Formats: sequence, C-alpha cells, structure tokens
Amino acid sequence: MSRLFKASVSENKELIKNHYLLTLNPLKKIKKPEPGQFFMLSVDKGLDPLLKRPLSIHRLTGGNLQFLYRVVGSGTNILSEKKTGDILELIGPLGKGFPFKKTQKNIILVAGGLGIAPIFALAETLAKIPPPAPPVLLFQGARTEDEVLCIDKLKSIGIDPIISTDNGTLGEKGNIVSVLKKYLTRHSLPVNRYILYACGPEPMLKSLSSLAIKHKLKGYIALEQHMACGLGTCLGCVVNTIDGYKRVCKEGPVFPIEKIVW
Amino acid sequence: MSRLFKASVSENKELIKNHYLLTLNPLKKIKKPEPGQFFMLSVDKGLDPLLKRPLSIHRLTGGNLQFLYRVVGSGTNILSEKKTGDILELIGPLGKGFPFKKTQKNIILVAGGLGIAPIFALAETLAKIPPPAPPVLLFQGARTEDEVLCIDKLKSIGIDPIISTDNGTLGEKGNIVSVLKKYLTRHSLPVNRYILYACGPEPMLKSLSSLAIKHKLKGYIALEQHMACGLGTCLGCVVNTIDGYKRVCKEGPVFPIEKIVW
Amino acid sequence: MANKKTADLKVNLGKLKLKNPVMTASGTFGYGDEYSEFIDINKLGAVVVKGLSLKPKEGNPPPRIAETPAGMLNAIGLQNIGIDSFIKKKLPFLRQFKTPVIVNFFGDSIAEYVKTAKKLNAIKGIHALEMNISCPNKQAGWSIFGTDPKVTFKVVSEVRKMTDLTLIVKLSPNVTDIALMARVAEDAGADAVSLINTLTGMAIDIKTKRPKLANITGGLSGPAVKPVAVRMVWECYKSLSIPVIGMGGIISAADAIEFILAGASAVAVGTGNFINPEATVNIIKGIKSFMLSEGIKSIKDLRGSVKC
Amino acid sequence: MANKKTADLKVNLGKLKLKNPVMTASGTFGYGDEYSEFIDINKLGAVVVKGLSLKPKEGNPPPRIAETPAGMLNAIGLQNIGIDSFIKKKLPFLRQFKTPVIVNFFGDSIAEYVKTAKKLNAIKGIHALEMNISCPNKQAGWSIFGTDPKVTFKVVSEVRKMTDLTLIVKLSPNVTDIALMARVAEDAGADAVSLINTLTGMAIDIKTKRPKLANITGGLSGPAVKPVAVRMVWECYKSLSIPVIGMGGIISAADAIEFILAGASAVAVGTGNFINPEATVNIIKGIKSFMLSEGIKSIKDLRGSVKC
Ligand SMILES: Cc1cc2nc3c(=O)[nH]c(=O)nc-3n(C[C@H](O)[C@H](O)[C@H](O)COP(=O)(O)OP(=O)(O)OC[C@H]3O[C@@H](n4cnc5c(N)ncnc54)[C@H](O)[C@@H]3O)c2cc1C
Ligand SMILES: Cc1cc2nc3c(=O)[nH]c(=O)nc-3n(C[C@H](O)[C@H](O)[C@H](O)COP(=O)(O)OP(=O)(O)OC[C@H]3O[C@@H](n4cnc5c(N)ncnc54)[C@H](O)[C@@H]3O)c2cc1C
Ligand SMILES: Cc1cc2nc3c(=O)[nH]c(=O)nc-3n(C[C@H](O)[C@H](O)[C@H](O)COP(=O)(O)O)c2cc1C
Ligand SMILES: Cc1cc2nc3c(=O)[nH]c(=O)nc-3n(C[C@H](O)[C@H](O)[C@H](O)COP(=O)(O)O)c2cc1C
Ligand code: FES
Ligand code: FES
Repeated sequence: MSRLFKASVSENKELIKNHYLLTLNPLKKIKKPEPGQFFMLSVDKGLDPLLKRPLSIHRLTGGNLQFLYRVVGSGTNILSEKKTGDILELIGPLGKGFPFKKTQKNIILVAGGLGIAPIFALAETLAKIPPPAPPVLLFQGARTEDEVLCIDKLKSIGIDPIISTDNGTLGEKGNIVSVLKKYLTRHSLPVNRYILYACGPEPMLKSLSSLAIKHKLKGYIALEQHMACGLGTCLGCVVNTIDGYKRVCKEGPVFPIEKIVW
Repeated sequence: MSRLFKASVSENKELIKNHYLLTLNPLKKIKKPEPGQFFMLSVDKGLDPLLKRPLSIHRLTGGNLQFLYRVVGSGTNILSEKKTGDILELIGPLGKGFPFKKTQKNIILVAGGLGIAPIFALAETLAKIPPPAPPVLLFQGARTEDEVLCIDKLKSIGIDPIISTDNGTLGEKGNIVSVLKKYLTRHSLPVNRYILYACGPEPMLKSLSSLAIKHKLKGYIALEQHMACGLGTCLGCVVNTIDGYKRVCKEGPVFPIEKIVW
Repeated sequence: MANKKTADLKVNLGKLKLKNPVMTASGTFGYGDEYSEFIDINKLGAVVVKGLSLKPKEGNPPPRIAETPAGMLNAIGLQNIGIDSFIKKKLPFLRQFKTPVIVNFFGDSIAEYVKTAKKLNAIKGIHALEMNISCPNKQAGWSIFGTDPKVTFKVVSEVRKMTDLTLIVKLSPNVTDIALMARVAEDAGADAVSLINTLTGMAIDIKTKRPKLANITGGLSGPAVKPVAVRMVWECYKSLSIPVIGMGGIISAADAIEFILAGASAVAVGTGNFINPEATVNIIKGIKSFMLSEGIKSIKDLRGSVKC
Repeated sequence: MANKKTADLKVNLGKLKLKNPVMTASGTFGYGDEYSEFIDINKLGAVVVKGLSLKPKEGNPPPRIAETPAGMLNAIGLQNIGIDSFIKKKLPFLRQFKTPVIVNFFGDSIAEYVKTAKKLNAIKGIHALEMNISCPNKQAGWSIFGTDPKVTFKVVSEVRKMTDLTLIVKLSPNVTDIALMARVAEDAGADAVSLINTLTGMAIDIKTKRPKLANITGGLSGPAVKPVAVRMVWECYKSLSIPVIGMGGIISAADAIEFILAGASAVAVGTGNFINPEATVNIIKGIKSFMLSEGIKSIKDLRGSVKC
C-alpha cells in the first residue's frame, strides 16, 4: 500500500464563499488515515504550483477521502476549479495524528476557523468509540456566522458545539480562547480529568497554549508549516519545541501543547 | 474591440488520438479572423506553461472560434484536458492571413497533416465567395488514413480533396508534394493561371517551395515558429527571407512562397 | 480606507521624474506601437525601448526563443533598426505621449558606446539613457562590459561624459557580486542602475540533440528568475545611494511591490508583457490600490521597507 | 527497437563505479530511510546524504522554505545530526543496499573540512565524499569557499590529502565564471565536480512585509533553475577532464537526458523527490527506454553529445 497514489475528484463543492469540500476517490487501496494526519495533494499538471499542498483529512466516507479547505493562494485557487473526474496525485496519510485512543479523560475539542477540518475528523472518530466513550465538549470559533462550518454534520454525530464568533453573529461574541477560559473558570473544571485537542490559526493556538499551561490542562495541538516533501527529508517544516526543532510533517503535525516554543 | 479577451470552452472533442477540435465562445465581441490568422491561447492558470500557444483559426461557427490541434507537448496536453465551461484567455486575431480576396486565378490548396487547420478555414471562406468563384483544388496529405481530418466538412462545402497518405492507407501512397508534382506534370497546368496556398510541416513546405519555384507557380505558405508575444515586439519568431529576418507573428504567418530562405 | 488622493506614486530617477514607478523592460515592448492597442501609454511611468545600436543589427538566426519552466530563454541577438531609423520612424510616435522615453543602447566597443550616447544625447524626446552592458547573447568577449569591474568602470565613465540625461546602467546578474558591480557603476557616474538582465541559460531538445536556440545559450527571463532578481535588488539597494530599477519576472502588482519592498525605486515589466499585454497598467492599478488599502501615502515609504 | 541487453547505463566517477547515472541530491533525500518506502534503493546509481558536519547543527529558524514559480527557496541552514550519529544511526541502514553511499559534508573552516574528511575517510560503507563549498545559507564570509578561487583551491587541496575516496566538489552557481571554479577544483585534486547548488534568492511576503524565509535569503532550486544548470554543466564539461555531475531542476527522464547531452556523467535529483518520491527510479527507467528506442548502446555515447 504505497502512500503515493492517484485519486479522482468525486465532488468539489463550495460550501460558503472560498470554502470547499473536496471528495476524492482513491484509484487504489490506501492506508486509512487517523484524525490529525494529512495528505500532500498535487493541484496542477504544470510545474507551477510546484509543490504539493498539505491538507488534513476531514472525513472518510465509504472509501472516499474528504478535505475541507479555504482558498488562500494560487494552489488552493486552482484546486477550487477541479471538476468531477479530474485526477490528482496524493501522498499520505502523513505525520502523527491526535493520540486519543487510550484516553480515559473528558475531551475538550477546540476548533478555530478551518481548524474544524481535522477536529471534525477527530470528533467523528470519537463518536464511534463504543460506550463507555469519553464525553466530548467542542468549542468552535469563527469570524462570522457564515463561517461556522459543519454544524449539521456535528449534530448528526451528537455533538452540540459551543460556538463563538468574532462579531457575535452566532454564539458568544469574542474569541474562542477567552470563551474557553470563561468556561473553565465558571465551571471550575477539574483540569486533570480533562484533555484538550485543538487546531486553528497560530495566534489562537498560541493564546490557547498559555491558557492550557496556566491551568495545567494537558492536550495536543495540530500545527501548520510550509512543506516541501511532507516526508521528513527536507527539514523545511520545523517548529521550535522545548526539545529543539521538530518537523511538523513527521513528529507532527500534532504536538503536545506544552512542548511548543512560541 | 480589444484583441485580448476571454472565452469559455464550448466543446473540446478528441477527433482521433491526440487530435482535438476546440470550440470557444468569446465572452465579448471580437474582431473577425481571416483564414491564416492565428490566436495566442493561454492554457493554464499557473505560471507553467508560461507563454500562450499559437493556434490557427480553423473555423468560425456562429460567433464561436474553432481550433484544430494536436497534442505535442505539455501545453497542448493541458489544453486537451479543458472541459466545457473552462475559461481561457486569448489574444487575436494576429498576423497576416492568406491574401486571396482579389485573386482571379485557379486555386490550389495544399494541406499536410495539421496544415488542414488553416487550409480548411481558407477553403470554407473561398466556398462562400459568390459566383463566379475561382475553382479550388485541395491536396491533402497525412501519415495514415486515420489522420486524414475534415473529410466530411470538406464534402459539405463541396470540396473533394486529392488525398495522399505516407503508408497508402487512403488515397495515393506517398508524400503530398510528389503527388502535386505528378499532377502538375500529368495535367501540364498553365501555372500562371494557378495560385497556391499551403500549410504543413516544415520539410513539406520546403520541398513544396522548390517545386513551386521550379514550376514558377506563385503562392503563399503559412509558417510556424516559437513565439513569445505574438504581437511583433519580442523579435523571437523570425524566419529568414530574401529580404532578411521577418516576424512570423507580424509579417506572417503567411508568406509568399518564393520569399523564404530555407 | 485612506483617501483616494493620498496614494502618491511619483518617483525620481536622477533628474527624470516619473508619474509612477512602472516602466517597460527593454526588448519586450518594441518601440511602443504594438502595445498602444492594449494600453494607454500615457499611463506608464516610462517606456524603455528595444536596445539600439549605431547601425541596424540583424540579430541571431532562429530559433531564438525557447520556453522553460515558468520562464523563457531568448537569444534575439539585439536585432534592432538602428538609431537613425528609430529617431525617424519610431520616436515621433512615442513623442505624442506624456510618458518619458528611455532609450536602451549598446555598443561593441567603448568607442561605439560613447559615440552612440553622444548621438542620443542630442535628440529631443529622449528623456534618459539605459546602457546595456549585460546582454548574454553577444559574442564571447563582449560580456566583460558587464562582468569585469574595470571595464565596467571605464565604459560607464566614458559614456557619462557624453550625456547630461539620466544615465541608467543595466547590470548583468551573471556575476559573483552584484553589489560590487552596482557600486562600480555608481562610482563611474551612473544616475541609477537597473537589474536584472537575463541569466545565461541553455536548453536542449533531446530528440534532435540540438540546443533549442540556434545561438546555443540564451538569456533566462520570467517568473522563474524573480527570487534571484529580488535578492540582487535588495543587495544593491543596501549598498548604493542611487536609485535601483528592479525587474525580472514581474507579472502582477504583488511582484512589483515585492521589488519595491526590496528597495527598487522603479520596476520594469518584461516577459510579463507577453503573458498579458495589459500587465503594466494592471500593475499600476494594483500598486495604487495596495497603497490605499494599506494606508501608504507615498511609494517612497514602501521602498526598501522589507522588515529584515 | 534495439535488444534489451544493449542499454549500458554504467558510469564511473573516479574510482567509484555506478550502475547507472542517477543519484539523489544532498539534502533532499535525508539519509534514505524515508524514501525506501517508495523506491527500491538498490536501483539507484548512488545515494548522496544530507550535508554533514563534525558536530550536529540546529539549522536556521523557521520559516525555512518558500515556494516560487516552478521552484522553491530553502534556508535549512545545514541542520544535521552530525557525523557520529550518522555513522551510528543512519549508515547501518544504508549499508544494506548494493548502492554506493556518497557523504556530503562541510566545515566552517579549512581545518574543519580537513578534520571531517579525515574522519569520514576511515568509515566502512562510505564510498565517496562530496564536499559542499557552496551553500547559500551560511553566515557571511562562508561563501568564499565556493566563490574565491584561491580559497577554493586551498580547501580542496587540503581535503584531497585526507582521503583516497572519490572526492566530488560541489560548486556554487553564484559566480561569474563557473568553468574557472571547476578547473580550480580539478587542479586541486577533485575527482569530479557536481553542480549546481542553489542560486541565492529572496522572496518577500507583501502583506507582512517580511522576507518569506527567517534567514532572509535562501537557495533557489527546482525546474526554474534548470536552464542555468544545464548551461553551467555544458561550460564545465567543455573545460574539464574530470566527470561532471549535473543537477538543478531534474524531475523527468527528459530533464536528466538534457544534462547528460550537455556533458554530465551522472545526474542528481533534488527538489524532484519532493514532487514525486518515485522520481529517481522513474528517471532511470526513462533513460533506459530512451536509449533503447534511440539505439544508444552506452550512456557514454550520450554524454556531451549535444550538437552545437
Ligand atoms: C499539516 C497541514 C494540514 C493542513 N490542513 C488544511 C486543511 O485541512 N484545510 C485548509 O484549508 N488548509 C490546510 N492547511 C493549510 C494549507 O496547506 C494551505 O492553505 C495551502 O497550502 C495554501 O496553498 P496556496 O497555494 O493556496 O497558498 P500560497 O500562499 O499561494 O502558497 C504558497 C506556498 O506556501 C504554502 N503555504 C501557504 N500557506 C500555508 C499554510 N497555512 N500551511 C502550510 N503551507 C502553506 C503552500 O503550500 C505553498 O507551498 C494545512 C497545512 C498543513 C501544514
Ligand atoms: C502561427 C501558428 C499557428 C499554429 N496553428 C496550429 C494549429 O492550428 N494546430 C496545431 O495543432 N498547432 C498549431 N501550431 C503549432 C502549435 O503552436 C504548437 O504545436 C504548440 O505551441 C505546442 O505547444 P506544447 O506546449 O504542446 O509543446 P511544447 O513543445 O511542450 O512547447 C514548448 C514551447 O515551444 C512552442 N512550440 C512547440 N512547437 C511549436 C510549433 N510547431 N510552433 C510554434 N511554437 C511551438 C510552444 O508554444 C511552447 O512555447 C501553430 C503554430 C504557429 C506559430
Ligand atoms: C525577448 C527579450 C528581449 C530582450 N531585449 C533586451 C534588450 O534589447 N536590451 C536589454 O537591456 N534587455 C533586453 N532584455 C532583458 C529584459 O529587458 C529584462 O531585463 C529581462 O527580461 C528580465 O525581466 P523579465 O523577467 O520581466 O523579462 C530582453 C528580454 C527578452 C525576454
Ligand atoms: C531542502 C534542500 C536542502 C538541501 N541541502 C543541501 C545540503 O545539505 N548540501 C548540499 O550540498 N546541497 C543541498 N541542497 C542542494 C541540492 O543538493 C541541489 O544541489 C539543488 O537543490 C539543485 O537541485 P534540484 O533543483 O534538483 O533541487 C539542498 C537543496 C534543498 C532543496
Ligand atoms: S516537509 Fe520536508 S521535512 Fe517536513
Ligand atoms: S512572437 Fe514576438 S515578435 Fe513574433
């Protein structure tokens, strides 16, 4: 089962402006990805864009791979124009996903913006754990109401997220980390019985990690970094940790929250 | 009416292996091309391939532009994957087409391989000249029977081409120039009452021009050269003529046959 | 959003005043006539014409261009109509516009450079001279004008004596130390340097086993070279006190802004004109709206403002 | 179609014999372990490992890479695990294969180069040394190893004294005269030269106004640089009697053949591994079938056979 494979586009649907749900049908049997792992996707036949783009697995549905992505630059722009039947080349699954299997703790999921892409994958996987499954609390933040994605899908797996938006159009007004903070203090949660899994923009993860460290809340965050190989060879994608530089594509993208040096 | 415009793909049909008929619907009113003129077509959104590709106008049908092309490299390969609704950017019509309007002579058209792309455009235009239109004789050569294109379209405009194929699978066996040569000698045509318009691969045009010069047959040929601008500014596309280097995109692509220095 | 009126795009190159920093790169815009169909030449910062020499030149045999990944090789060989024809047939057209005309020129010897500069200096409607000492498509030996600091100093100082027009020296990127070459040009009296000219490259057709260019090697231009060009502009900016004109792979306003951040006072669009004949005016518009949206009042505040 | 048996891909680099001319470029293939999932390492001509130094190096802070048109910039800063860890942890894995291991190394002084070479020379399972004198991501001053002919001569001759392994010198493309630098390496005792290392480049994020790399500048690699690399290989081939190893933008067999026609005895695939982890073996297959279809019996007949 080589991790290099081709897949055909089953669907590439614009959910809201600039946000797409891409469903790919692998042309051969692939390794099953874990939540938090990612794939490198080629977006074009020509040599520009040159590098493959990293996208987190969002969902596995009947042998298909789903990705949730936002158009931010030329690569994702070209990707957004793919039509059913187009063929992409992928490498993956890559990296280390969220370590959740043996956890006995109560789970807090935090998804800022597109961070919902891998967090949903984790939520869905958690929802399938046979009882007694750990309870799951999901904090979801976005800029505006429109950008709160996956609501229906979350409902269908029995999760009712605590939502916050920057402009207050849905849920609480304010940023997700302060909402979580309020929640922690208000309910004075016994943090040692909780574990955190988070993904989102860098500033959010940074302030989340201060909060977690301050409250002695353990957990894991999924990071992003520009990548060339995705396989650990180019050393291009490092982040600074208390143990030195670590590769996001290999030791990550999921790291223990307290390890990262911001 | 700017010659820079966008067009959407109406159809991109594989006629025979590696040969496509592309129908484009310009998104605004464009200048009407003359047979022998060409357009520069962008094939991709990325920066590779970088340059636009020159293609001769093959047909105008109800406001649509048709091109007939062969996949030879990365640009035409990417072009061949365009689907209905995709948008291309074009510049054109460019260059000088076949000067046929005032001719009183009998017309000999010679199309080698893909040379039929512009030659058909000319044939169709000639066919529309109100009587007394000049008589038209079309020599069409190809490698094999399969590669003899446009037969039906030619019939529909009342032209019955004299066909030759390299392997003899259709029409006479042999190359088109020797077939024309035999024809000229057999019928001892009064060459001063004839005029030639030709397009095809370089070796064919070269031997055709020897033949024409030897028989004092006047005429015009459409040439190809690698192009960057298509507008006459880069000086990249020159061919050698008895009057010095001339730009294929500006003074050409159609040149008097006797002017070219091979 | 800042007030519309506050985006000031004016820049100076020596005595020459430009209404905005966007020029055309020599050899990619002909003498302006072909592009006037697509853009309003009055909108350009300056027009730089195809490289001229005293006598007309035939240039190299074809094939002269080859496409490469995100770039192109050319070996035009400085084909041009010569100064006299330019003045007679092309300059009158360009004189109609309120856009300065910069004449790019070259010689085959120091004496020829000098003679050409002298002649051009006397012509009305020519606003600045750009001396090309960096064409990769000339015969062996010619390259010393742009790669040997001693020869560079000599040829630039001799030309300097002949003209009081703004004198721009166009540098070759095919050198170990671009900042050194730029300082030599400055010391010899240049009012500005422009860079990069093309990188020397080669491509081979594996089927015919022949070089794709009849001239064997050619000059690489286009987006592929942009990172090298930006780096060189930044190196020159840091070590010069005269303006730097940046070029190499500019296709969009973002590209142009990248050069300005690296220190370019003005930018030139070359291969970009081939990709989109409206590139120059789109870039001017794009720079303006970038400045407005970022609240940058003058392009001078953008220049060299990369945060390193 | 020629007989299957007649395509001989074997090449020699000094004493080193390769079963085919396709190697990996240093820094793009790690120490081989990650790619063994995708390709059979036994099929490669040689494995060139990530540049090593006496002591481990942390490398540069992130961001370390930026994409550019048909290319990429990197400023890894020669992060590596150091020679000792390499020998203990990585070499045993590579020793399993019937493919020669070439160790790329560097030092921060001539003394360090010498010490490193001496140490590597004694290790079983290392078949050749490639000395990197051309990294664009080292501190100022370091670049003289690869750009000042006198220093190049000195460091190569000193290293030469320390090793009887095939010694490859990896050249910088950021020089005015690459053939001169190659001759200096040859005169100093190199068994082969490899080129090109990356071109120094820079990219700026116009939104943050910061360089896209924390190191400000980085090395440009990938298809964008291929025309420059092919030209330099051709220039070196013409003026050397030792083999040239060509690299820079090789992604396909056609690219590799282009370098071989220009004079490369062997080729290395760098950035191409990132685009397609199977690139190397696809290229080997492609060269073979090209030779078969063209009736070329030995790769030696292809080498330098561009018709100029
Ligand atoms: C492990 C991982 C998982 C990711 N998962 C998702 C996801 O599920 N959904 C989603 O929308 N995005 C995700 N991203 C971010 C996504 O990779 C980038 O948005 C995308 O590469 C941008 O490409 P572009 O060409 O549109 O942008 P450009 O800015 O034009 O890209 C230029 C270069 O920068 C790189 N780049 C730009 N932004 C990022 C970034 N944030 N992270 C990594 N490389 C970047 C590109 O890959 C490219 O090489 C993930 C990133 C990583 C590292
Ligand atoms: C005026 C003119 C009219 C043409 N009309 C037609 C037509 O109607 N149908 C058709 O199939 N082909 C036509 N061609 C040829 C067509 O332009 C090339 O086949 C096409 O550009 C190849 O692009 P590629 O990327 O697939 O090939 P590649 O070989 O990968 O292209 C590499 C580069 O070389 C250029 N190039 C390669 N072959 C040619 C060529 N023969 N002429 C010009 N540039 C070339 C490409 O444009 C590109 O810049 C015409 C060429 C010219 C100059
Ligand atoms: C077809 C072509 C012709 C050129 N002719 C000249 C010239 O005559 N004089 C000159 O100084 N530079 C010439 N150049 C170099 C350009 O002016 C410019 O420096 C270079 O192409 C880099 O910019 P770009 O990447 O935007 O094209 C030419 C470039 C091209 C592509
Ligand atoms: C991420 C990366 C790391 C590199 N590390 C090294 C190195 O450690 N030592 C070295 O000599 N070259 C190094 N190089 C240069 C390559 O070996 C090669 O010379 C260059 O990338 C050109 O080839 P390419 O275009 O095929 O990548 C590195 C290149 C890249 C892209
Ligand atoms: S992307 Fe190459 S090491 Fe992570
Ligand atoms: S393509 Fe530029 S002059 Fe003809």
